[in-house]
Amino acid sequence: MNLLQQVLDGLGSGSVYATLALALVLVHRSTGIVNFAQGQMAVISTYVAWTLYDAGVPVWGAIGAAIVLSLVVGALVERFLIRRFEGGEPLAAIVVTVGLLISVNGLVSLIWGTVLKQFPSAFPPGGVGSGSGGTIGYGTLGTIGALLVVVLALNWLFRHTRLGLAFRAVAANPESSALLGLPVGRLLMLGWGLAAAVGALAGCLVAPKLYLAPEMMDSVLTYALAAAVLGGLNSALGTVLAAWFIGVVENLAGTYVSFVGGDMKIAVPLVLMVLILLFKPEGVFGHKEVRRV
Amino acid sequence: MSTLELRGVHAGYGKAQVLHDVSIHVGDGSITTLLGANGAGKTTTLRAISGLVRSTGEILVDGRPIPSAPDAVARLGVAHVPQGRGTIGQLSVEDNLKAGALLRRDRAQIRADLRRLRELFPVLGERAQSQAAGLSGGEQQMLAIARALMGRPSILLLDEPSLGLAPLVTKELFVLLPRLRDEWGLTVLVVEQNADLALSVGDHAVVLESGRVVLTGTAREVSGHDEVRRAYLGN
Amino acid sequence: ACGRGGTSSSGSQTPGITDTTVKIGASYALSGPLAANGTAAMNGAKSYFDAINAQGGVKMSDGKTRKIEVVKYDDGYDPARAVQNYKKLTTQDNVFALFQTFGTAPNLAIMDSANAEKVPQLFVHSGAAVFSQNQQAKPYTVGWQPTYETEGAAYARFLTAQDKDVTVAVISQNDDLGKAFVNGFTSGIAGSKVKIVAQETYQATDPTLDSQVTKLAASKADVLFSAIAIPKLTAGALSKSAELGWNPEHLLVSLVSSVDQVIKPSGLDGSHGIYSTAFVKAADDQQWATDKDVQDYIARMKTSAPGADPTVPNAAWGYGAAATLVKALQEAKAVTRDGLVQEVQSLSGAVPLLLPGLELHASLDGPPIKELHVQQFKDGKWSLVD
Amino acid sequence: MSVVVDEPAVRDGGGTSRRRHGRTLTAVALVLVFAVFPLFMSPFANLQVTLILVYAVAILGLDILVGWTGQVSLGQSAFFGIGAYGVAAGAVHGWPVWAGLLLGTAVAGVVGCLVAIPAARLRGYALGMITLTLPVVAVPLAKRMEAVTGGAQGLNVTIVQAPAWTGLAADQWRYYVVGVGAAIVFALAAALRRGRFGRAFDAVRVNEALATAQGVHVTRYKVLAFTLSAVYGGVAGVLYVVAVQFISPETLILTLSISMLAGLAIGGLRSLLGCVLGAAFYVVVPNLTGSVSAGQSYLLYGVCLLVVMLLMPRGVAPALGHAVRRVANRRERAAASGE
Amino acid sequence: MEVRDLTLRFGGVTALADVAFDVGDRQICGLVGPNGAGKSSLFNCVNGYYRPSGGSIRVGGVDVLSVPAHRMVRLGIARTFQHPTLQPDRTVLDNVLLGGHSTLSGTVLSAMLALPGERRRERALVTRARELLDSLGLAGVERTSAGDLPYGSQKRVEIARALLSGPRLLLLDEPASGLTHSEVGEVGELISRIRADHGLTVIVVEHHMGLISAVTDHVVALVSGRKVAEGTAQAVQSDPVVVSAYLGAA
Ligand SMILES: Nc1ncnc2c1ncn2[C@@H]1O[C@H](COP(=O)(O)OP(=O)(O)OP(=O)(O)O)[C@@H](O)[C@H]1O
Ligand SMILES: Nc1ncnc2c1ncn2[C@@H]1O[C@H](COP(=O)(O)OP(=O)(O)OP(=O)(O)O)[C@@H](O)[C@H]1O
Ligand SMILES: [Mg+2]
Ligand SMILES: [Mg+2]
Repeated sequence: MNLLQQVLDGLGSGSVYATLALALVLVHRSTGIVNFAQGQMAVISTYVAWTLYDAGVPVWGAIGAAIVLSLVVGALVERFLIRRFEGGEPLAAIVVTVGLLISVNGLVSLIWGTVLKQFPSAFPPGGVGSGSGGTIGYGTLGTIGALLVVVLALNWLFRHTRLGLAFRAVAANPESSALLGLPVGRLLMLGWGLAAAVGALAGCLVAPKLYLAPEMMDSVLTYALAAAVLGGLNSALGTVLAAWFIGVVENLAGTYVSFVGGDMKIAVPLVLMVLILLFKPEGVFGHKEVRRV
Repeated sequence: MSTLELRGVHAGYGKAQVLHDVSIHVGDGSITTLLGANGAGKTTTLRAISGLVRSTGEILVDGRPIPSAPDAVARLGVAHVPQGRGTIGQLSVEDNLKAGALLRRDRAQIRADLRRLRELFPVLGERAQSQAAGLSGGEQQMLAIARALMGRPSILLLDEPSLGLAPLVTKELFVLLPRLRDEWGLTVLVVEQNADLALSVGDHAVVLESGRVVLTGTAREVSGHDEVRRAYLGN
Repeated sequence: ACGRGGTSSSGSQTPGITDTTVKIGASYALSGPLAANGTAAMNGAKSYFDAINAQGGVKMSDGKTRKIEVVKYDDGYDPARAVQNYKKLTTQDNVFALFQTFGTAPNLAIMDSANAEKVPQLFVHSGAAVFSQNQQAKPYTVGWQPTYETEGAAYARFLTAQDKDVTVAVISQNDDLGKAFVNGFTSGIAGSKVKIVAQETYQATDPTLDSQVTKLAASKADVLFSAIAIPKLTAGALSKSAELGWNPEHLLVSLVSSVDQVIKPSGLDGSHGIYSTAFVKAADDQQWATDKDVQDYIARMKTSAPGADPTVPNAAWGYGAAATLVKALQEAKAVTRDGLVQEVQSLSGAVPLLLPGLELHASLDGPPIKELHVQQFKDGKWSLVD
Repeated sequence: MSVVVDEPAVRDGGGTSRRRHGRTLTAVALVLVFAVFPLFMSPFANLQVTLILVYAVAILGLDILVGWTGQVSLGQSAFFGIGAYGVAAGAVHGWPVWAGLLLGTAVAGVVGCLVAIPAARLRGYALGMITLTLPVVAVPLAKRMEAVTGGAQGLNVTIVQAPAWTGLAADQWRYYVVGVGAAIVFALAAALRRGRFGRAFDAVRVNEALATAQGVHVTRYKVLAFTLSAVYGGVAGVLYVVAVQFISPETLILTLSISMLAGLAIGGLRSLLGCVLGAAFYVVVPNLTGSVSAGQSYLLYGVCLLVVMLLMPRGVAPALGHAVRRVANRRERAAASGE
Repeated sequence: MEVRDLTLRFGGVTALADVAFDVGDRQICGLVGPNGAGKSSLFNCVNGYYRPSGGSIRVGGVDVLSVPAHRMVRLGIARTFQHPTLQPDRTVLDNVLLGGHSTLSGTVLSAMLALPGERRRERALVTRARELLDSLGLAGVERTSAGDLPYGSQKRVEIARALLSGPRLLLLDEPASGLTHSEVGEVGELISRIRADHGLTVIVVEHHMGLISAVTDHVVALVSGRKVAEGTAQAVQSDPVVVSAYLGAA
């Protein structure tokens, strides 16, 4: 029972990592940047949803409103902050997202305080399975379901739509894309907006489990980054699988390898990730980039 | 069909002034050749037109001033094939071509154009699924030209299209240009070192020296000019 | 010091003291993962000082009444920044004493300097024993709350007193705090019928403790001793155990005993027994609803830090520690740093919010508060059980 | 369009001799100011400058990796910690400081090299992820290895006391020790940057195929950069213990690595001055914002970070250089037209 | 240099198939062929960037396929790239100095300590680089950022960089592309002069037949990765396969 339960728990926490990782992948895929503030942006979206809920809006309505709002705010962040750093030193863009992370964290603390809030679950309480055979909560199941929907939507968007092609072209080479008449600026904004929207959904899905606080996503970020890179940074499905892999391996190692123990379990998936990247530097689901002189 | 006109254009990079008072008229449906030595400012001229370098003076398409953002210029129907690598290396050959047609909605026509360009450059069909970065220098050049044509532009800016192309392909390209001009109603401004060929298909020619226009005229007039013969034609 | 002409404040006995004010310095974690605790501690202390100042200030042994001025900085729980704050407070702001500096590592980082420079580092906001067990050597550093070991021992006493066979599962943070709780607990149960059957650790940065709790649940222990120092993780651990159908009695450390921050979010109702310890009266405990101390505390928090939650233990501790400082200032025979430290080392008597039966008992080998009581969460509130 | 951040490798005489003269004067003046600074400033100011130099060394190490060679690392805080624990643990066992320095930097270098050998195959974000592992693993490890590290409580040490003959206070002496240490490692890095190694690192960053074709062994240079970067991180850690006299696992955390990256970007890549300015930002700004409002200092810090980056996307040092050059040019032109 | 049975594949694409030819000492050999024939790939094999799946390449008797790519320069093999590949933010002089990387010795430590020997060697290299820039007509732009140069000048910087390594075998990939007619002539003279001054063997890929005819001793034609003709420039240009696949009927 312990084994099964650990696997289920791993899938649960893996799903938490995956939700944020998806937003990271979305930004990377559409603008070529890794956004360290993604989690923090998700947190503020979740606070907005919480505030609406607190004011009497039904859960799903609150979440929906937060998602829409995040779409707009994400786009504005790209336009007025990130835009200046696109095409420059990659480090500058990364550091700007770090600055954003710090500022948004400070802003959240200023507005909502640092004590934690209870975010309502959008799914019924309880779960399936029994105490002796392994249980999985409806909340986790719901998160997994939502994840799969997002993955399918993203895959469809990037693989089969003109918008997806435009995103890929702009991320790869903005100047060339501009010469083709693609509205580069608007596409970049849309990419950030969509990522912020996915982030908002992620925040609202995991908040009931992690409890809403300004630093809610900080600890998730490490895992989400690992999952995104392991999944190849471009593949939505790869990212989710990588996140589950990380969640499950971490739990099993923490449980069955006595040297590892609970406090070091995070090291195991990271070290495994390092090993995997060594053999497949482009990530498990990434594809190799052709380089020429 | 469109006209392109530059009136007293100045442009440069930072402090360095590169173009001085450049005026060029590219008539509706004409093929105009831009000649000039290495560093004369030919590339800068094309970049100024498509908004990649900031310029002062007037640049008019069909008599209207162009917008300042490159993507907006492109949406006016101005396609620019840059010098050197103009492809998106991470995308497949096919996606590059499709990206060229992203602004178009006429699916059937897009497919027809695609077929036509593949006939002209068979390698683009053979290597449809390859990543563009893997193509040889000349193959990438073909892809860049084909991709620009996929947008069905009304004005085509070509920056040394023959760069890295084999002689045979270069010839075919210059046979194609007047034909496309007639069929698709293109107006072409082409920078070309293969002056012989370019002047033979072109209607007009402009010679640039140190950022200044030193000679304009019909292709025939220009190719008859002594200086031009010596420097660009070798006879 | 060369070229400094003796302007350095170290050695001076009365910096920060004017006829009307006494300046106190503090460094808290107001950002980063411990911001909630740091902010609460700061707010608690502020509400007490504000009240005293509103009454005119502290009357000190030289007959003058001084308002308390607190200079505080954020250290984000970074020892290097704590050291900078220390230097800034002692050499630029020229504070009279440090008060309630927050957390183990930041306090350790400044302890040596404070003692070398004879700056009182009073009532540090940490239950680590290092700050109070050896005041002969480090007289200027003084703790306040009971040590984590003491607290661990209190749970042990509570369990052994029942004189039943009890199996215990333990989860603790992988640092000095977790270790101290567990050490106190382990020595307390030695030779009794209480046995530890499973033990797990976690990192403060873990997003959830699901895996650890699942592992502990397999032991089916009667009691889960959660030496977890982070409210959301405690809440998560409580609800995970319930989700797994494992319903042990829960022992929560006092740090995370807030009803609003931990128990309500966990969704548990206490029907299987949730215990914690306390040495101050909980603001949400109904039995103190008419208690003057608690009423004052809640009212003062509301004025000084509107929006802050008075049920967070750190806030109550900050309030109590502030009261202790005020008491020490009042009673100090000499209005000097050494005078204050001497007074602190012999402090005794009551301060607001301490549970009935608890008083200050200063000594050179421990903090002034040496005991805690076990309380149980029942009917939506805490009540003392011993 | 592109701004040359680096000084050209070789400057010829002629018209620039006046400028060079001015530069020497400026340098001498700066050194003088630095030398007498601690004699007149408060211990707090001294500590701040000392810490700035400490972090500047760590950021310089990062610059060798990120700025010169174009790799990303989130692991610098781990090397910083190794150096710090090296000297602190040595001091606890009664070793002299130089032995701790050697131990700390050697271990940092070896670990850096070991990580680099596999990591050199990667680029961009994948490399960043590998290095992210370092602090994430280092923190619990430091807590566990209690015998060496003092566990979660860390190590309090008393090292680098001012010799009595100097008559200096502790903060002043530490300032000088750290100052001299930082000056040495900065000079070494500057010399390295000027010659063939600097060019080779640049080539690796710009285009690996190009570098290879010029005879640069790309992997070896990446490993070299990584190792140097780790060694600099280790040296910075040692200097940190000199300045703070304390080390605990809280110092190794990922946040410090990220802050160092931020400092690097703020100061400006491939610039020694940039490393110092970035470190100054990291040390001074939180103190300033803390004075403005203790509760909102973090928010203000983040806002400052954004504002500086928005105003100077390439960093403060290049922006300063640009401004100085503009003024100098204008003056030269004025002088020329006046003659 | 001897090339034997050289074969190179990328997935399904065969870039080179059993290519074999010789280039004599101090010869200038032209390499021509349609786009995608494998000319650049051949260069990439010689200088170790691609690893062919079969065949051998010997330069001066050394089997270069067993030598790691970064050692090629030390063996005396230098190249330019089809698309100018410079460090855009560095000065022209710095770009050229990079070419001298393998001629300098010294360890990290000696460089960090700026030992006198280190500095002397560096100065000598700078002097040589300046001479080269002079002889290539680039003296005026040595402190310009390389990225700001026009296309044609960038190609010459590449040649200077390659020459600074003191090669015995120089591989030039389309040195004349993007140049005007008269400039092409200058490049032709330059190549002949380089051979004379530095005494090296040159292989040049070029689509500009005039240049090929003017400077080469010997031409190899590739089509779809196979050698289809070899001989003097005249002979190859009149080879029917070359004409139909590459030159087109005049
Ligand atoms: N990014 C830039 N920054 C500064 N100066 C530049 C930049 N790009 C080009 N220049 C300068 O502008 C001038 C004109 O360059 P341009 O590229 O337009 O020439 P061109 O005629 O296209 O030459 P080529 O035939 O070699 O392509 C040159 O002197 C060049 O040095
Ligand atoms: N890295 C790579 N990945 C995939 N295919 C490649 C790669 N490099 C070369 N090729 C393929 O090998 C063939 C030969 O390419 P190569 O660059 O050698 O041609 P080339 O003769 O130099 O042509 P050009 O005259 O156009 O430069 C081409 O079909 C090209 O697409
Ligand atoms: Mg050009
Ligand atoms: Mg080629």
